[in-house]
Amino acid sequence: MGSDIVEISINAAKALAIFLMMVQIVPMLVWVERRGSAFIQNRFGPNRIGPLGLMQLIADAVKFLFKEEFLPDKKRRLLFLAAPIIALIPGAVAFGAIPLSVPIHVEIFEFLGQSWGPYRFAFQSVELGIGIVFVLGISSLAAYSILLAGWSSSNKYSLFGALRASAQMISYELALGLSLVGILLIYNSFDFAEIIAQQQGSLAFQFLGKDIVWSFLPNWGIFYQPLGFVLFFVAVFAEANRLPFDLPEAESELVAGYHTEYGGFKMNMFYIGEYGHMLVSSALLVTFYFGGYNIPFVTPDQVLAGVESFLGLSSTGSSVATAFLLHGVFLVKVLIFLWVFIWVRWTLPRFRYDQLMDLGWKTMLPWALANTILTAIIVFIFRTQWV
Amino acid sequence: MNDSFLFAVLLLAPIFGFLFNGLRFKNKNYKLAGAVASVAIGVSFICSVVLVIKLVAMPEASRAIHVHFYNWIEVAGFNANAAFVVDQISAIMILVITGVGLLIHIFSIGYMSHDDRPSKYFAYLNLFIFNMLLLVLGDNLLIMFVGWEGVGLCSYLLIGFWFTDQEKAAAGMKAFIVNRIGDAGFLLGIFFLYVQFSTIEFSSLNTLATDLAASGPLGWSHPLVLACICLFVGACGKSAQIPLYVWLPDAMAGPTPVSALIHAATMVTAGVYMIVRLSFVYMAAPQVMTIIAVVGGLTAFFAATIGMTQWDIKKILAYSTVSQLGYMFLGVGVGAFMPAMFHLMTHAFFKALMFLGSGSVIHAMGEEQDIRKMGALKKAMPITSATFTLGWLAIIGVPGFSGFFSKDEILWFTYASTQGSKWLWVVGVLGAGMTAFYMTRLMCLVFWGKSRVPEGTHPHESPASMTFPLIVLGVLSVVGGWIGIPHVISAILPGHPPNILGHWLEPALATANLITTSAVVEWSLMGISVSVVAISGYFAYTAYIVKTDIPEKCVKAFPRLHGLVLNKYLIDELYFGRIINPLIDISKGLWVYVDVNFVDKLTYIASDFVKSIGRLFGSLQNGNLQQYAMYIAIGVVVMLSFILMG
Amino acid sequence: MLSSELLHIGLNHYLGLSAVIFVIGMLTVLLRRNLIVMLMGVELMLNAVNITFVAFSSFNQNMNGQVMVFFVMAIAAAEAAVGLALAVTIFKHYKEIDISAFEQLKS
Amino acid sequence: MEAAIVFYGLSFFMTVLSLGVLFNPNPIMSALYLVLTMIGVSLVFFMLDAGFLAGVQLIVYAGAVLVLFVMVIMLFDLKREVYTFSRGFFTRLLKVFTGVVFLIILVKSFFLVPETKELLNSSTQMTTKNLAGLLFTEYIFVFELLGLLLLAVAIGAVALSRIKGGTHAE
Repeated sequence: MGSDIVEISINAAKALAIFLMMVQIVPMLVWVERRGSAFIQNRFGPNRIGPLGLMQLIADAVKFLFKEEFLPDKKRRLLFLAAPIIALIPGAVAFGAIPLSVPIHVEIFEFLGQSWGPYRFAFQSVELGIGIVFVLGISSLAAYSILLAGWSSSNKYSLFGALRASAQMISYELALGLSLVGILLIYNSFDFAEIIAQQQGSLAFQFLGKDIVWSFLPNWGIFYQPLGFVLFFVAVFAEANRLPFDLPEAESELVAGYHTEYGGFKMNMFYIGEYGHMLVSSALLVTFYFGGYNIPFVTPDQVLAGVESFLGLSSTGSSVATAFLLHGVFLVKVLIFLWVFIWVRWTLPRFRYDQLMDLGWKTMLPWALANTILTAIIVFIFRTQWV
Repeated sequence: MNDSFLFAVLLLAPIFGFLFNGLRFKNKNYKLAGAVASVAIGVSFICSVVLVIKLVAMPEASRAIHVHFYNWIEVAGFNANAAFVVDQISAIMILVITGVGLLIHIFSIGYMSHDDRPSKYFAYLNLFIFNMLLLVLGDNLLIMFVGWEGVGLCSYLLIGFWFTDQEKAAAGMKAFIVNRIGDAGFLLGIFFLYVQFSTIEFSSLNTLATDLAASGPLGWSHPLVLACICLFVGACGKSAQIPLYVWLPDAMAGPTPVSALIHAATMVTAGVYMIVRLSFVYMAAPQVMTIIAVVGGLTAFFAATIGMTQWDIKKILAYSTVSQLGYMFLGVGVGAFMPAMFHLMTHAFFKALMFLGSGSVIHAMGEEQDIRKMGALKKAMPITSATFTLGWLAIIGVPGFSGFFSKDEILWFTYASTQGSKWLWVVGVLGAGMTAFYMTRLMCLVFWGKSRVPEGTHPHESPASMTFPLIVLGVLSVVGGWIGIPHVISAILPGHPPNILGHWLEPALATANLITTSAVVEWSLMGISVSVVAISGYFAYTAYIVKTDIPEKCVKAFPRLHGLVLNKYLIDELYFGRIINPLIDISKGLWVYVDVNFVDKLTYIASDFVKSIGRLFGSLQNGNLQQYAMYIAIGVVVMLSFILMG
Repeated sequence: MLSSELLHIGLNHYLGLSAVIFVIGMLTVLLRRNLIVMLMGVELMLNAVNITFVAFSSFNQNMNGQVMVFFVMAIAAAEAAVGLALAVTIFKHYKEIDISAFEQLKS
Repeated sequence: MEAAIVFYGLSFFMTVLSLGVLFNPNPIMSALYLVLTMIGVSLVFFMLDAGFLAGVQLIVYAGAVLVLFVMVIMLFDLKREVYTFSRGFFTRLLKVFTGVVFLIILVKSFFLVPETKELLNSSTQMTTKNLAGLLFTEYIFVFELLGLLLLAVAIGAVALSRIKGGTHAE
């Protein structure tokens, strides 16, 4: 966590802030979803309370908090109550492991008669060398909240929803993991920061020992892994149980799936979990395929130099300014993807369950394998010193 | 070419043919089966020829090609290698086996054209050739024994080839069982030899035996003498000598080419070959050689007498074979190893020729074997008749034909060797006379005289695939003898042709001491035997062509003697009455009284005991998985504590 | 007495933890009647062994132990798949998942 | 000091959780305890500087294998068991006794292990790259064999669960 009181307290505050960021993005997303769907379906959506209906969120929150609690029989109560809380955990923990911007470097400074520093604060809750494996591992735990919710509800629709959800998540986790292998092969690392660092500047790669630079394209992962991107994108939808893969809560068949029996704030927590999942997915998409917090064609060092010369701040100040600037870039990219999630939801119809499984096992998995092998071959050819 | 490669091809080509035909044994395409089998043997034949050419190119004293493939058995000092050798003796054998075998394979293509299991037949035939090659090429007694058993097996399979016929199946079994007696002797002989010399390799056996013999005469109970007796019992079984000859006439139940190949040319001579192979060992046991000579002479004589009375063409030839084998044993018994090998070779030619000829006749007559229903086939089957005539001239020993040289050589040794005797010579000459009689009788009744062919049968000449081997064998029967001309004859011939065979075999064989006699004695002995042959041949011609009532008169004059001979001296009946049936009775008694009442009860007690213990421990095995897991855990705990305490 | 021996976490501490978990897993297999819970006991045992592997690997700076853990995981996954398939089959037949159902399979 | 606190806390929770697997009469609760134990094992791996294995442990065990367990249990809709433990007082006692003896022996045998070195935190040898290197060179044959095994298991599991019987009988 840190070596002295300042570092520890700042790190703790940082972790809390990132968790709150994830929680706070949910109401905004709910608003975007409702207004966005209305826009797509050519209606108004909630527009009465506050400007543009923004106050609707607060009204909803208040309503959720004051709703009557209803619980199933005693035997399953513990799990019934635990399920929504568990739903929050994977998204929150996983989001904490993703770097949201460049680390901040703080020079030595005097405070309360003591000398502090120098410090290096990463723009994320925890820094892990094996971040990708960690995120995949944590998000694979998401199935439990749905399973527990479905089972402890003592409701056959809920149980069906839960079973469907877990089968679906296990099936698509395979394609998800395999589609990432191509990225791992190309960037040679499990570390998010390193992957992002390799995506800065213009598209540059080695071909048979020669350096080739295409200055009209940013150096993003999608240009190296187009097929991997498509597969990952689809798998992420299935993992987040979003349309067109929202079979666990298909209202035409299962009332509301696993959260049929949930109401009030508990249901809201499921929403937070789902949107958290979307947030993590978008962040991963951006990190792997769209350069993370990098501004296209520009490296973070160039940004730092520009900020220093333009604003004339101290080194600590310019580091902070650069970090927040790049964080803004990251957020913009993530928000674009969040909008894509919502856009897709209100555009595509739902799959049938057998179609879902066929797609997962018979299409995604083989293509992900093919992508892996193809990437391995190409990487081998390009990296080998043939002469 | 590499020696081991040549050996491998020589041995494996027949195995390939066997596998090819054996794995598609239900196929009825006799042409393909026969072609593959013949080509396989042809390849072997070519290899044999190459090997013999290489052998000829080697210096005389060390003419032998040894090949060692791998160590076959290695147990506590006992060592048997998969090693093979070609020397002067086995060179002749492989040429005969593959050469005559090739001709007989070709003959079989025509002969088996109407059979419904030709693939099986050719597979067996190829397997036989392989085993026979093992037998003659083996560098030690154990390899030879493997081949020995293998040819026995093939012989059994082929005699009983038409096993749907009860009699033929029984004939196969008889051959197998009689051979078992001989094989037991052979195996005991190997054991004795190993006990004595601690080796089973031929070359070292021969040297060691010669050394042993030099130290003085050996008693009857010496292991070497016992070994020689036992091995001779084996040879008796395989080569159909008294008292184990009974299977060979019955073996004629098999297809005729099989009779020609196995029961005339190759397998039955294995006993002779074995004794020749171990000639130095036998020379160390002269008393056994005397036994062999007496047995051979008696066999030659008695088989010939039986041959005079038979009516079945193949039976006559079979007894003739037994008789001729008797001559070979007479030869080896008196130390005439070279002449025995010589006779073995010429006999292979002319007897194979005659069997194939008889096969051609039987084929033409529609599976008829009784010579009383033949006659005057000369017109219908000119080639068969002509070639058969050559075989006839060879076997009765007409001067100039192959049989004359070899048989005469044996008789001369019988007379002149220190181990021979004049009485044996007399028996031999009488046998030769009878041979002339029954062979001439056969010729008269089958090819000459008046036709007694029944209505409806139309004898015809056989196809080219059958006549071609006949012609080749006919030529060989005539000229085969000229490679072993005795020196007295060569002395008067222009250019003094050398005794090629004798010269060839000399370094590899032991030789008997001969009494020094003058050439006059030799000429006169030859003259006596030739005139005996001529007289009896003329008598037979008279009796069966000119005055056809003579045989009946003879039969009427000695009815009991004729009956006895016609029934083969009642030997089979004797065996059944005195040996086989008592054995069966004793076995039945043992079964009913001893086995059921005593042995079985004992085993029941043991099995009941085991059963009750099993029931006790079976209760532990109650199907409860967790208890099994507990046993495992307890076992692990016990073992770990032992390890930690210890 | 809080000796430095106890506070200094060494190899033996990890091995002790794995031993405890292993024995609990073993007792689960031995004592529970539910087939699926028995399978869970097996998983516990496998994981206890994995802990020893990784502990030895880390303390001896030898990577081979971790490779073994990798293999154990793969085999454990396979074992769970087959075990659960068997459990499903048994359940279909006997309508219960008690291990004693297997006793009826004996002849 | 911190390491000791973390280790002892983790060990305590893992022991309690695995005892929960053993004693809870409700299979679903057993399974959930097992999930938590697995997460604990993953943390132990993390403490032992085997981060990659920790992640794989999460993905494979917690994320896949135990989801299957929970799913199967839910599918069967197993109730709280009346008879949780196997029959026979004596047998039970013997089993527990065996377990305890086994534990004693195991712990005793650990002191046979020679004195261990310090856990080096930043070793150059213990990277994921080296793990992969070993896996694809020295152990490549075993690796391929495992692939075959998994294929066979996949086929076998499908075949087993397609057997008709019980509710699916015709």
